[in-house]
Amino acid sequence: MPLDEGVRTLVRDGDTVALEGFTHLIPIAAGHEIIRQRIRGLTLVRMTPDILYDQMIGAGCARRLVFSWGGNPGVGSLHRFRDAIQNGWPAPLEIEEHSHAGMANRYVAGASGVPFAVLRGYTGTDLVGQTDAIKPITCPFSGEELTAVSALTPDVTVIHAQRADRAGNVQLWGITGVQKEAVLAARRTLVTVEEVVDTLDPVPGQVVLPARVVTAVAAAPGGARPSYAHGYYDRDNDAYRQWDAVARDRASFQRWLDEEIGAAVPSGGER
Amino acid sequence: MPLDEGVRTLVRDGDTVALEGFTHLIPIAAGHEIIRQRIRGLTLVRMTPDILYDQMIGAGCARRLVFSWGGNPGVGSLHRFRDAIQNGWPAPLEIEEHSHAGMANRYVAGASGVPFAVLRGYTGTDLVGQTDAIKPITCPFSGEELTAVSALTPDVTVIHAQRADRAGNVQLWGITGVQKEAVLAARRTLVTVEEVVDTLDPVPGQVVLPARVVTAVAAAPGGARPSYAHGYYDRDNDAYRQWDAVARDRASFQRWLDEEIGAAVPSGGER
Amino acid sequence: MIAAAEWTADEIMTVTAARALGSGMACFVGIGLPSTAANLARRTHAPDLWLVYESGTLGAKPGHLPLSIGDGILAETADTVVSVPEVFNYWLQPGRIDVGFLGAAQIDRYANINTTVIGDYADPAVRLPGAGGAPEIAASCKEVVVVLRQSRRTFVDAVDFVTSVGYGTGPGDRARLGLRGGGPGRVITDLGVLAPDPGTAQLTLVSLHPGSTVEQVRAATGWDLAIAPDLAATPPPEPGELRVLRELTGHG
Amino acid sequence: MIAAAEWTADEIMTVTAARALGSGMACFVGIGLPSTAANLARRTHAPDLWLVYESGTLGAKPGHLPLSIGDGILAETADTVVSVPEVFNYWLQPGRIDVGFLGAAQIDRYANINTTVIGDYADPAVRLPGAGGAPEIAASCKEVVVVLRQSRRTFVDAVDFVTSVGYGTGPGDRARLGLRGGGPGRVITDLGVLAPDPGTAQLTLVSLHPGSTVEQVRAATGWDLAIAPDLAATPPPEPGELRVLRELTGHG
Repeated sequence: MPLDEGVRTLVRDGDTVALEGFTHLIPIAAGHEIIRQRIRGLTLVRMTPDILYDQMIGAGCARRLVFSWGGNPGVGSLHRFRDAIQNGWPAPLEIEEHSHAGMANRYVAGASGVPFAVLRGYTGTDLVGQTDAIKPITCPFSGEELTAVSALTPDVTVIHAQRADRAGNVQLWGITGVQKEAVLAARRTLVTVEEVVDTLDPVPGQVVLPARVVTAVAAAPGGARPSYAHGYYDRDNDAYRQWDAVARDRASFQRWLDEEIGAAVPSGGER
Repeated sequence: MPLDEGVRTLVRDGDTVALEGFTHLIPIAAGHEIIRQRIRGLTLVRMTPDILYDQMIGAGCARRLVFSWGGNPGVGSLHRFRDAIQNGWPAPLEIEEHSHAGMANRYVAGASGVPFAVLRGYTGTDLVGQTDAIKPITCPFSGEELTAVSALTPDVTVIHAQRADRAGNVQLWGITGVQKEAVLAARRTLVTVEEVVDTLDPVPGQVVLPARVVTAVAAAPGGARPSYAHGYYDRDNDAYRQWDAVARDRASFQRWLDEEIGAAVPSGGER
Repeated sequence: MIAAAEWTADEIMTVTAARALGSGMACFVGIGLPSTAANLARRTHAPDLWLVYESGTLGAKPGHLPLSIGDGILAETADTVVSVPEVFNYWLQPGRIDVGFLGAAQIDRYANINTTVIGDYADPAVRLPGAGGAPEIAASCKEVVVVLRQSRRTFVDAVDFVTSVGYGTGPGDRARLGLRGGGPGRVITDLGVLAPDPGTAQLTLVSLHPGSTVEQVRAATGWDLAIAPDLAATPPPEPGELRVLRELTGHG
Repeated sequence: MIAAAEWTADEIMTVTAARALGSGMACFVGIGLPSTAANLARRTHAPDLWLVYESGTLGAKPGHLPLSIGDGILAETADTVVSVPEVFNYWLQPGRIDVGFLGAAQIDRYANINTTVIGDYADPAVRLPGAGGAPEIAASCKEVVVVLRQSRRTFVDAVDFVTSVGYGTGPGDRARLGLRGGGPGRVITDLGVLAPDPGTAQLTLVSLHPGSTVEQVRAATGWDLAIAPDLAATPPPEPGELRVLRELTGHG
């Protein structure tokens, strides 16, 4: 289905939405469509809320953010993310934060249909006290104390992949991150792809997501830019560097929103 | 290194040894070498102790068996396994048994460096009461009761793979079963391969085990027969059917042991 | 219509089991009769049946019947192959599988299943293969179909060992045990089809195969078997079904 | 010998960090200076250094410095690429990584690290990126090397937020917390190298970079810094190291 229809059908105001892709295959086009459709009150989930979530937060889509590292990789800070947390602009943003290992295991638990996962981690850190999603757990065999994290089960997971076939089977390769788990953990899934093909020729390192765990596929060639799609196009590192200047300032961000996305800042944005 | 040296160096009397391979890539040649070297008192671990463990148990290598399904797939029973459990021949065999899901998760916990794994399973079954490796665990978030299984950490894991390179990186593909986890869970690992090559050309569906988790590689072409090596040779289904007759009877088994392996039954075998 | 003599006990069990599968369903397939039934269904009324084998082959489309759950033909024809931990944790456990097939050495009135030992666990009369994937198939599939020949040896008042839970000790037990799948919906034998009574959760005869009688079924059951008031007659195997089945099993 | 003016603060930090890496070690690499240091080591004295990036690229051999931990060059040159859950659960957590590099916005005398907020968590003066892989790198690597510029702003008496644990509140804390890695073995700054005192677990100045003075280091530290009795002089960067480093960073 077309991307706008996919977003309209699957993403609703107030949903918990995970857009995943670990540096590679970030579903940028889908995120921009969410901005364009002015979907509001979202709990945005993502290990690395990089420039995409900077944009979605700045555009006022998010009520809450669940994440583990909020920076512009290799460049610096996310200024819209900061402005939301430090100054509540364009709206207050609740946060729930984790480590990467914690987030990854929360998706694994969600994908596995169990309410929690166990890891060595978090002990002694101040992360523990900030959320109910992290608790100690005692090994029933050794008596050791470890850490439990609660399962993540997004209403919708959105990912970008290289290819899908007409039956809706999805194929991605290169750095595949946490996408398999994020898809399997979700109630509904939207996958944008570089292309829809007749046959998914096997590729080394591939992850294939069977059609039955994919709610909708939308063709979106270039849909991961300025991140990249292994085998299709490279990461546009300059665009990541340039984002820093755009996002530093509310006015230049609003100009970007208007000109590049066609979505002016929401009314009530300026407080 | 040569297979006999690999076994001699890595497998010791009394060790806990996992030979894994889920129907595919079963390390038969390595198992036969263990028989030939008359290694004794082993705790043999394997999800599916098929004809290989039937042979090793019948030959008197095992003191204990940890497993989840002890049959000859598609054929029927394992007669040496039965004879050991029902009649203590050639030696009494302690057993610890699980479900496949339980065993798989025990390897996952071992590979992950945590002392237990959590699953939905076992509740209401009589498996629970037979081993200390299964305990209830309460979700610290939802209060739900689930099942914990203790980690498996073999002294040695032995697998068979299609290829290794000269640096000791190992590549396997097709049905890859639980081999990755069984290797990562072990203290030492021995990998037999169809061939040692200069470069591991990537193959769809491959699992690559980096050299640093492989203690020793031994070339053993055909080392999975009568199971199979995807891309090299097919499963010899007739050999599985024929094993039934060989194993049914102690005398014909002992003849097989003498003629095929060159290891007559241990003294004290007949009681 | 083909007369009863024209098919074997295995054939009517297999055909009846195959009919339990609808196109588009995901089916967790064990080796033997379940695999035959699933492949029969895929070749007849359920071309889009999605076969999952515990070896991690998802969406396998074997051109011939595999001997083991890990034959090469399964990997070669699958939509994708995943590891064994994944097939259990990511596919079976979360309830993504519609139907799971199980065999049994013993079954009781609450459809609890024994595939572990006959006799005492510590000193068994007959040691059986054990659990394999069965406990979690029984726990997590939306529906479980059990297939086995019916006799007083197999349909017992109490199983010697509960390998896989059906309805435990009665209504409400599955929920109490945290088993999220629906449990055994049908038990298909060589004589008929049994299903749990919605009130008592006890296996009840709901369909009689051509040529079988209620007395025969009762005589082959180790408890006082209830008979459904609307007892049905199992539709006999169609010639087309038998033809495909025999091609599959090499008895064509 | 090259005079101090002939290298920058980042360069001496990078070169000193690179020297912490031996050939054959497995190194968990974050982006920025750690990645530069690891790639410098691999091109000079440690050709068999095994680089693991948290994107799941194991044994990456990038031909140029990646901007992010997930650049395509890492996947293309890796021995294998695994999922993000696997890199953390199967590789980092069980202690398979020898050295992990961490940066910091703040560090305290027990080498606890803050990368989360400056100020109050609920109402921060400066919101930083957060934890990422750092807490588990700090928990599980055999050794942790921390690299950051030294000032009273960064070397503080108490961090505003413990993102990653060094030695907690003192000796024995790591064991009590179940942290199985060795903890921060070195803190490399633009002025010198600090290491935990074996008795007190407090960071102690163990090496002074060419051109730095003890007074300068003390003035840049927010607690009463101890000085090792056998204070060493950091060997200056070799011309070869600087040449390779500048090629890597494009400042050749």
